[in-house]
Amino acid sequence: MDLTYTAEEEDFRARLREWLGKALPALPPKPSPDDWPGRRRYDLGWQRTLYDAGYAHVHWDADPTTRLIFLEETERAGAPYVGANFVGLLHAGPTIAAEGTDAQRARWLEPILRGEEVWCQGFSEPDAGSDLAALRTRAWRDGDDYVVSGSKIWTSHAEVADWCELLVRTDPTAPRHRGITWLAMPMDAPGITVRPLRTLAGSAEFAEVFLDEVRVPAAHRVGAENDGWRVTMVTLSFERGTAFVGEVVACRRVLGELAREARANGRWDDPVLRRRLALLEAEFRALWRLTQWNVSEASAGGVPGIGGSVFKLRYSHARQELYDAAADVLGDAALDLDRPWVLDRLSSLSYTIAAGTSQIQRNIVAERILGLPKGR
Amino acid sequence: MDLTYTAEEEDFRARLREWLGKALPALPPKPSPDDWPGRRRYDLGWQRTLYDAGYAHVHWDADPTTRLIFLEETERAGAPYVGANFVGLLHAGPTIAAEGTDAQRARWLEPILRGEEVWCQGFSEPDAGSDLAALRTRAWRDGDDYVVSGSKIWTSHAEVADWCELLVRTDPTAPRHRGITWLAMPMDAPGITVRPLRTLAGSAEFAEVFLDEVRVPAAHRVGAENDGWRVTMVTLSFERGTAFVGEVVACRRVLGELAREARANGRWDDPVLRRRLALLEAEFRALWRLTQWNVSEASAGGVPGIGGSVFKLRYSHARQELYDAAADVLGDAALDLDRPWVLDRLSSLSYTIAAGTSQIQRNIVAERILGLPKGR
Amino acid sequence: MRFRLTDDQRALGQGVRDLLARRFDRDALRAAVERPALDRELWRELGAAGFFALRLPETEGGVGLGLPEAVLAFEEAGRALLPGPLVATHLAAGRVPGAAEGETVVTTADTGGLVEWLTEADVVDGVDGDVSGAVALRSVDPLTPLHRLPRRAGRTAAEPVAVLLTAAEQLGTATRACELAVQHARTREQFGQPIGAFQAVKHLCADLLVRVEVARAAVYAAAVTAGPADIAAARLLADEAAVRGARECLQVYGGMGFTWEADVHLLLKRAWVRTRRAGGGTESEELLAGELLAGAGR
Amino acid sequence: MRFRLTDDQRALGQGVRDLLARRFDRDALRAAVERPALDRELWRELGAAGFFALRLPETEGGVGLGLPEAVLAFEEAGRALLPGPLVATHLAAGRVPGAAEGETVVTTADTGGLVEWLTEADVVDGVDGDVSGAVALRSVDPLTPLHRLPRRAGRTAAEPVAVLLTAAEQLGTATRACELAVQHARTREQFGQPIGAFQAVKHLCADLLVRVEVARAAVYAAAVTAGPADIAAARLLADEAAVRGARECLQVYGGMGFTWEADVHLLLKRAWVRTRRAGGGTESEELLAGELLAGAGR
Repeated sequence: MDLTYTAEEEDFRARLREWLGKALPALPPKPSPDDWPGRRRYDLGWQRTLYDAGYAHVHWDADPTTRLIFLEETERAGAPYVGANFVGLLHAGPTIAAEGTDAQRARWLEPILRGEEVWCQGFSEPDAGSDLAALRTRAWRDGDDYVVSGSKIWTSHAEVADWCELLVRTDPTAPRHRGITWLAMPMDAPGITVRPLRTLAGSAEFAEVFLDEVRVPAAHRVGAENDGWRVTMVTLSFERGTAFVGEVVACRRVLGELAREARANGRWDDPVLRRRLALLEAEFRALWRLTQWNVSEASAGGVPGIGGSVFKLRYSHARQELYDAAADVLGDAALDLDRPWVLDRLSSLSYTIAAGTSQIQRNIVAERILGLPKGR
Repeated sequence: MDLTYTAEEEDFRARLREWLGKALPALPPKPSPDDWPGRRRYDLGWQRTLYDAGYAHVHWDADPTTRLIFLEETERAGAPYVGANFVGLLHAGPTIAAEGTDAQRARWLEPILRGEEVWCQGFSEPDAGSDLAALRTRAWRDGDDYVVSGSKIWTSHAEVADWCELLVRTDPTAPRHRGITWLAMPMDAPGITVRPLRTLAGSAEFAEVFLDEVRVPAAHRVGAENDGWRVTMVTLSFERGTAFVGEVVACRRVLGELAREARANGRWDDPVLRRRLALLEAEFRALWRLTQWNVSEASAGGVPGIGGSVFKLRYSHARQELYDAAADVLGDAALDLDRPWVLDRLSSLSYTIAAGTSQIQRNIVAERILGLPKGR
Repeated sequence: MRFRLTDDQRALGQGVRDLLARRFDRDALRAAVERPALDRELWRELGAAGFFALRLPETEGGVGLGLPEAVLAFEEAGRALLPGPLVATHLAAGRVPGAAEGETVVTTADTGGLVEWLTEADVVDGVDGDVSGAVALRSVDPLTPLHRLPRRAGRTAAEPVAVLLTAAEQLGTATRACELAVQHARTREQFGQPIGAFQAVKHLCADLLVRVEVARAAVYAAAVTAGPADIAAARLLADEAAVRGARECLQVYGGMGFTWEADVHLLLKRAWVRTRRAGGGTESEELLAGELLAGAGR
Repeated sequence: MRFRLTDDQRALGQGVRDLLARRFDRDALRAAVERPALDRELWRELGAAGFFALRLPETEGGVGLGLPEAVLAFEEAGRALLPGPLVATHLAAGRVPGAAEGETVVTTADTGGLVEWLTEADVVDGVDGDVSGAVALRSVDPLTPLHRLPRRAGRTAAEPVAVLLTAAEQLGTATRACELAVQHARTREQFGQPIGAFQAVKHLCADLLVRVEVARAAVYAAAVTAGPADIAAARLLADEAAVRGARECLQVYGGMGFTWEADVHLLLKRAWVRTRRAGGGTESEELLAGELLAGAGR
């Protein structure tokens, strides 16, 4: 067991840090949260900057440890988040890389890396959330096209995306997981309506996407027809333990800020609050170590594990605890949306739900790691 | 809503208190926990004392509020527990009263009330715990007798019982709940072996009972053959919210003692511990009020509710919290079995398991009160 | 001892529920979210129905009922998420002209700190009515405008009736959270069955109910005894039932619960606001600790 | 960064596991419960295997390994519920003659308080070896005899290595609790299927594993860094994983878990005993709080 980084890794870190020190001050001002075109421009601009500096590939080709360092350092330096590049870099891109044809890779990968095209994700549907395989958006073949009708939900950046990685049902008679196909849908195709979806935090980070006989060329299908479930899962399982690196680094910073705030406003003297923060410190130290553990295992094995469910179960809960503690530090100010941490507290509520509820994650841990039988 | 007692109820309480003041000092010394014959004598003696004073019927005929007062006052006064009379007074007796023939009632009820006969319960089996209907102890008819073979577990007072209320399977081909019969088995019948069952608290409060072709006269069957499940459930649902009256009174006393001990040893100055005890105070105040609520509802409606599951879920958890807090008050002494509360802490571990695990109770609450569908 | 609702009490609770169902149903709630202002007409209707004058003696033009009835009314208000400084106005009835009738809207500022509905209120109780220095917050609850006032003088103990009525509102909100969760669990299907058929969801709902019923017993009992320790206990349990209830309702709702359109967040945000009122958390805990120690000699 | 077991470390852990499976299997454990005495022969065997001398330099006759290897060995001891003052003897190796070899059994009395295995030990560390005034308790853990010593002088901070090795033992016990729960859930049938097919049981087991794995990451990392804050975090998480793990294992076991014959209670009782060792609870919490505040300026 070794927690020191190799000379090579430390070198990567040092060069990255130095580069960030120069690159970040040159960034344009951050757009406001509801300025979607501005956000697209900003996020793509940052991706282009990374590309030019040779860091664009880090999510795809780099060793997990290198990726960990990249995510840790960019978060520490306050660099922009992956933002509008999320789906392209972290899901659609890797899927195309793994399952696409040469022509598809040539068409789609480079624009993602260069920060030229934005992807969004059309997986969830109103009636297919935890049970994703229940999706009902239909597609049927018509000449060289698929014709798609249905609706998708929880789609980020739909307003400004160029492409949507879309799961559709092409064989309604097949078993649930069998009749699904993966398509790359151009977002400017006729028949697409995007409606912003307001969350309980008051913002419209997500959208609903309604599809009314949208034509998608069959050449945009990745993988075989009706093989979309496997195509998608290949990429989901690509996760190498780095999904939450930046967030854990950020949570540890927030915890320090909470301690300072509590000392400033006198609440630090309450042992109940102080020890609660101490337990969170223990928690996030451990979550950081668990991240390093999962990354090291992934580096060594090359085979992605499902330890991600263990991590997500604990982390999503810990994040909610963190912001509940923040509310106690703030006192009355916890009701003021203009104070730091208050909106984060609202956002934290989604963590035990999104990307697989805690209930689903516990099923996964119990059945796939512990080998307990599936319920009847 | 009224929390004051009627003049009649207050009168009952005053007379009971006065009587307890005289009766308790006349009690013989308490036998040691492993002196079973002594415990039998002591418990039956107390029951006889109650009988002579006119209090024996209180569990059967009294209004639930009167029963509440009886249980509250006897606990406060430190009167003996129901002990060896438990099954006779609180389960087998009411079952016979409700479902027995005139002859059966005449034979069995009076000796229970007079403290002359001890009953034990033969329901659970090693493979039929939460799933009681899975019981496999077999009985087949042979002339005027049933012949019974199998084994029972978690039987209290088996060593000194005269009778066992026994559930046996008389029709192995019927649906699970249909082929069960209720028998009164004399504990001196040949073929019965009683083996003490040691608990994690180190004591042998329970026993296993092995039955090897034990003959039970068919005249000892209560209710029809194969109707034993219904016969049993009639009595289980008799519970009128008074099952834990004495225990809640006792828990509130313990909480006060914990506060005093904590002040004496200095731990009261730790706000973490102090507020934890305060939350338990809130908890047990509420549990006492919930008891009064359930009893009042039962008094008014006559129809037993299933609010007992709500109460048990919360109470069993609260009791464990109480004794965990006791351990924190005790500090190092929490590891000393000779200190008060330490054995109680061990015993409290059974509360979320015995008489229906918390998991089963949550099913009951969700399905029968909230109307949620049964799982497939 | 008859610790259960009398027919009259049941009728009173139902009456308030019916009034609110008629005048502040889900559509009205959602309209209020988009345009948060006090409905003065509804306020007068509540006044006419005796909501504010409930505990005023009949000789003073009140309804002449007691704390238990007030608690039942405020529980319904909490269940409906009725907005406005209801507790303060109720407490001002008979003291501030027009409060009993719902003509005058009264909010309270205690000795400073958070003030609900400051701009909309006609009268501010506490801080000698001096609200200079009040700063508007961007309130987390769209249905509770908030200001912050500098604290004055030594803070006095919370008014027990206000603490109890807040607990009653929390109880109502917790009840609503349980109802919503159960309703969703019954109807929402995933994996080919209602999600309420899965033990994980089923048990969340059961725990919701248990917290509600324990809090209910504590709140109703405190209404009968009016004892400060009973009130403190009621408040702690009701705060928890409301906040955790709304949180777990959100978990049952899944993604839909995270949307603005679902009502779940309104329950949670209001419950959060109420936990900050005087008498919550540490204050009630220390009161109970003192009571526990004092009574331990019994 | 290669934060994973090396082949050597894996082999070392497996070696200790094999030794204990051979010399202290379940039968031996249950025999020890009925007749609690130190198995001196096993103790010497552990000494011969390097259990106590693991961290002593080779120049001093030790194995010359580090804290990570010691943690792995103590984790196995905790998993097997191996009795005896293992931590104290390990810490005394090289300082107290015979400790490294398993010939001398050393227990620790710090500055007073609880002392494990006082009567059986050959040497008592701390309190200048003065054990007058020691009073035997009736120990809750049948496998850990306890005495209580009057406290001396000002209490010093806990020795970090002792705190960490205790955490390692707790981790092992938590692991065993998880293994037992899963095994029982797989084989015990009720309602016509293994109880592990029910979500309620399944989710208990999942939570058990999560607590184990989080504690494991913390304990192993603390072994690598040897930092006091890392050790405090590891101890808090391992204590919780062991105590709650044993509790929830008992819940999965149901009635059988409440029997003396099942091993569950032995896990819980040992976990309880270890939580009382120096460095647990408040002590580690306050250490971390201080560290958090000090580092907050970073």
